[in-house]
Amino acid sequence: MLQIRWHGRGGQGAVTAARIFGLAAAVYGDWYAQSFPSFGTERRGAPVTAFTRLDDRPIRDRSQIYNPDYVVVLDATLLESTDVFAGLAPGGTVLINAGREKAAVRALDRARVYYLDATRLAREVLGVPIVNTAMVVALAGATGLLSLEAVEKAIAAVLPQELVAQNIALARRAYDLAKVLGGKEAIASGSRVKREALVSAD
Amino acid sequence: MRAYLNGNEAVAAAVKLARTEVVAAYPITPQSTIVEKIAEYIAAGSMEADYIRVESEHAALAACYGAAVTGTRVFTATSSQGLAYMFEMLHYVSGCRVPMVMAVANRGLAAPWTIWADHQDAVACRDTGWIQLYVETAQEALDTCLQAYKIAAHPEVLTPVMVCLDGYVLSHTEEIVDVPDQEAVDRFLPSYRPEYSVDTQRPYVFGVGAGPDLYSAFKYYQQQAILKAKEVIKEVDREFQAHFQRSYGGLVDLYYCHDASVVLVVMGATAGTAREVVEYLRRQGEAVGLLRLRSFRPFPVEDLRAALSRARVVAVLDRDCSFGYEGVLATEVKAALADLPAQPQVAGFIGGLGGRDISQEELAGIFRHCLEAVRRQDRGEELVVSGGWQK
Amino acid sequence: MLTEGDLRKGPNLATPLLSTTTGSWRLVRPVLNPKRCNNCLTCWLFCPEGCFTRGESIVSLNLDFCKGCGICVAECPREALTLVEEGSNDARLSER
Amino acid sequence: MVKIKELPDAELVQGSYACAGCGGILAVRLALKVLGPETVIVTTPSCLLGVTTFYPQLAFKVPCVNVTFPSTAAAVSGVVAGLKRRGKKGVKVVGLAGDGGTVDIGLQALSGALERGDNFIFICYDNEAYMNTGVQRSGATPLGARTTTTPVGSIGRGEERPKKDMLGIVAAHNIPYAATASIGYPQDYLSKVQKAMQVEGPAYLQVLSPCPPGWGYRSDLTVKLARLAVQTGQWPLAEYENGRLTVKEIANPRPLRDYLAPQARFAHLLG
Repeated sequence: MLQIRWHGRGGQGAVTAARIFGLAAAVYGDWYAQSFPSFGTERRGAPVTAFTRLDDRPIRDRSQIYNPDYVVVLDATLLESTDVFAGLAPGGTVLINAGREKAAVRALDRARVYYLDATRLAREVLGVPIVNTAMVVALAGATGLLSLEAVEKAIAAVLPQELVAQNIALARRAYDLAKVLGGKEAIASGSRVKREALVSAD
Repeated sequence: MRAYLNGNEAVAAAVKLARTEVVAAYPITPQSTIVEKIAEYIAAGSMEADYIRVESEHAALAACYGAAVTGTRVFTATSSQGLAYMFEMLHYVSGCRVPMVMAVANRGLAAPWTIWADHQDAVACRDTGWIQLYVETAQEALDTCLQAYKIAAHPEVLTPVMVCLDGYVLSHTEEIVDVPDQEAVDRFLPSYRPEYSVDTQRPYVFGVGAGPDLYSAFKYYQQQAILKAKEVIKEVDREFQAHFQRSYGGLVDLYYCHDASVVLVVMGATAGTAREVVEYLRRQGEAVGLLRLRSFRPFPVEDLRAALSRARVVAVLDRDCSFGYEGVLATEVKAALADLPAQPQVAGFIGGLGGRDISQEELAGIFRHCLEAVRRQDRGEELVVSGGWQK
Repeated sequence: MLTEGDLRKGPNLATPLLSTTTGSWRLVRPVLNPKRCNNCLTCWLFCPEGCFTRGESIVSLNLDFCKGCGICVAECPREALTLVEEGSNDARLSER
Repeated sequence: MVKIKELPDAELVQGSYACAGCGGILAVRLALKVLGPETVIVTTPSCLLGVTTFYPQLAFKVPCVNVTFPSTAAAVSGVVAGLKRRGKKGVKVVGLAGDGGTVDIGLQALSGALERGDNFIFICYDNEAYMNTGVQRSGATPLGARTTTTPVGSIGRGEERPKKDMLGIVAAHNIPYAATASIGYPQDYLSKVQKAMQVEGPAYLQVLSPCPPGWGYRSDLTVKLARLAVQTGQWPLAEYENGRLTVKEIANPRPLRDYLAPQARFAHLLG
């Protein structure tokens, strides 16, 4: 099972990102998926988390995600207030919406940290700094977990009609950048699902 | 159609597919997105129904009752405080034998104020005469709503049904759901027309007053009807399987129970997490099993006795508490097993209150605790097992 | 008496259904003097139980549901109605 | 305007267990003469429910839907929607409740239904206290009236607050029609029922319905007191229509004593 945690602020679309990723994987890809927000009321501006699980068999686990394999940060300012690395699984990957490497990011032995300036990209393509679709695609592209086509279909299914074309244009730009990001390190190569202990400790 | 829906969206899809005619509901977290979705369907013209925008849950159920006695298929949804607010109407609806379906996105009751999942809301309505079915997945939420309409309107049942889904854990979690075709649903669930309804040509009084003898007689037959629902729930589940190739076991859903020395009993979505734990422990050679109680009312006492008679310890995980005693389900399971020749020990655990996460580790801990008691007995000690509270 | 079939369907019953008439509650009864009645219908209108029937020239009175409240007597503008005690000679006379 | 002579013979409620001289059952009987057989009653635990729909004495000849005390108007909305879905046109849905079931516990549901604009008539038969439970005060109990919860004693002087302005409350919902009436003035009352039937949307009627045991008077005085309440200025006959409130003027009001004196509930005021 692969577990993804999305960090954003209320109104930035982290919950929608989790859903688009799950939908792309489950309906337009060949995964089983599950996605859910951090349970509770979402207040604009407040830190928000959302989650996506992927597996190659039906997902039955309903417990919270404590040890994500991937963390996506939609807003780099969160790094100052939130421990976005909390519980990150060994060998995990972090994708941050930022233009340059943040000094604030503490060194992580076994994690890969990628940066993509999705805000600039979104401003260029959408005219507004809404980055959730770009970050969905960036994760898909950097990891190779999902095809661009699957994400495009999910975007078309989830977003309001009038936003679809622009967001697909944004997705294509982000995907190309992300493939470079992932490079040879792309995680999708080899076995894509870890089958380790289901219960890690007593 | 393969769709990616959360539990609430799955319920809304079922309500539409059932060709529900009248919906009356009041918003409450985490139910609201069910009725928002239904309102969207109606606004878009894809569902033909009247949506009554009531000013409270009490009114929601009263309006549903009024619509139901005219012979229409009705639906409402609520949660927590809203369900508590409906309490007196719950009795009216079941007492008048009005078939209807209500989705309950289970949530704890204040105080302290909470919006998160537990079963206190619905369990506290145990004795209102409603059938209560608890689901494990979004798919089951959809399928159970369709089944519920059929169960409720069965001429020998005529009893309203609550379809209970864990708040957030199911209501707000998206997953793959197969949404059946309208034609297939129409074949399974024909339109609803009762034997009599509000009709000026054939006037009826709905909910007459009754003196002590007659009251007692009506209540006796109400009890017979909900007991009859035990058969009907199974029958409808089988019929559903014939139409849609999916089944949920009727009243109880058994997982590795047949040779288990320790069986965990749960309701709702926790069962999914528990399956992972059972599978893991089985791989380690432990004889553990899971019994998911799907129907809380009617209470499947015969099925429980059959499934649990060979267990040595039955762990019951309640997401509720009968304050001053113990978890409600624990009491009921004990009572159900009370006079079995080899009576298993029942250990009651209370957890998952107010949205407290029930992790695999915690469930594994419960199993190990009970397995240890079994091992002590194998070493010649008396079988004693204690329960616990996830504080 | 209700059948098992009725009971099984819940407390929803065809109406009207009257087990008794309420005339038996009456301690006093109204007596109509046909000579004084001009068919103004005041009694017909105000009788809570609907005991009066309109006729060509005068009303008629059916006591099946009459509880003897006396409203008709109090309201009759021509004093065409009087109250008599049930069981009294006057009451017996009015039965002829 | 309703013509009394043209009212139908048929009695649509008969054989009830109402007290002798009950103003409430008279109000309902008269209203049904205008409403006719294509009517559905929605009512709630009250005197009316107790005396008309208690097995084995079912007195209505029209369908009757009983519901919980706070819910009359909410159930009305459900019946309206259900009949619409069933394609049953021309059936009048009438909510019937006493003053407690209207101005107190039923107010929230009524407000909701008025605000939704559902097509129905709500008739409050106002006997100015909770009579079914033994004459406890309600929000409609008039100033000074003795009830079992506003008793008269060395300190208590009966009800301490004036009657709730229910007509003002319903009119504030901007509904097409609302009125007060008295069973003492049947021509006026029934014409208002007719108007209520004719408007599109919600209509509200509050009809004064004296109660012999609750008010403490001889049963034959029911209609007289219903008239005296108007004649002494205690019960204004008002109408809210097209956004305007009109009140029938009483040219030569009678002394208040004439209304109060026959009623035990006011005996302490007259000394």
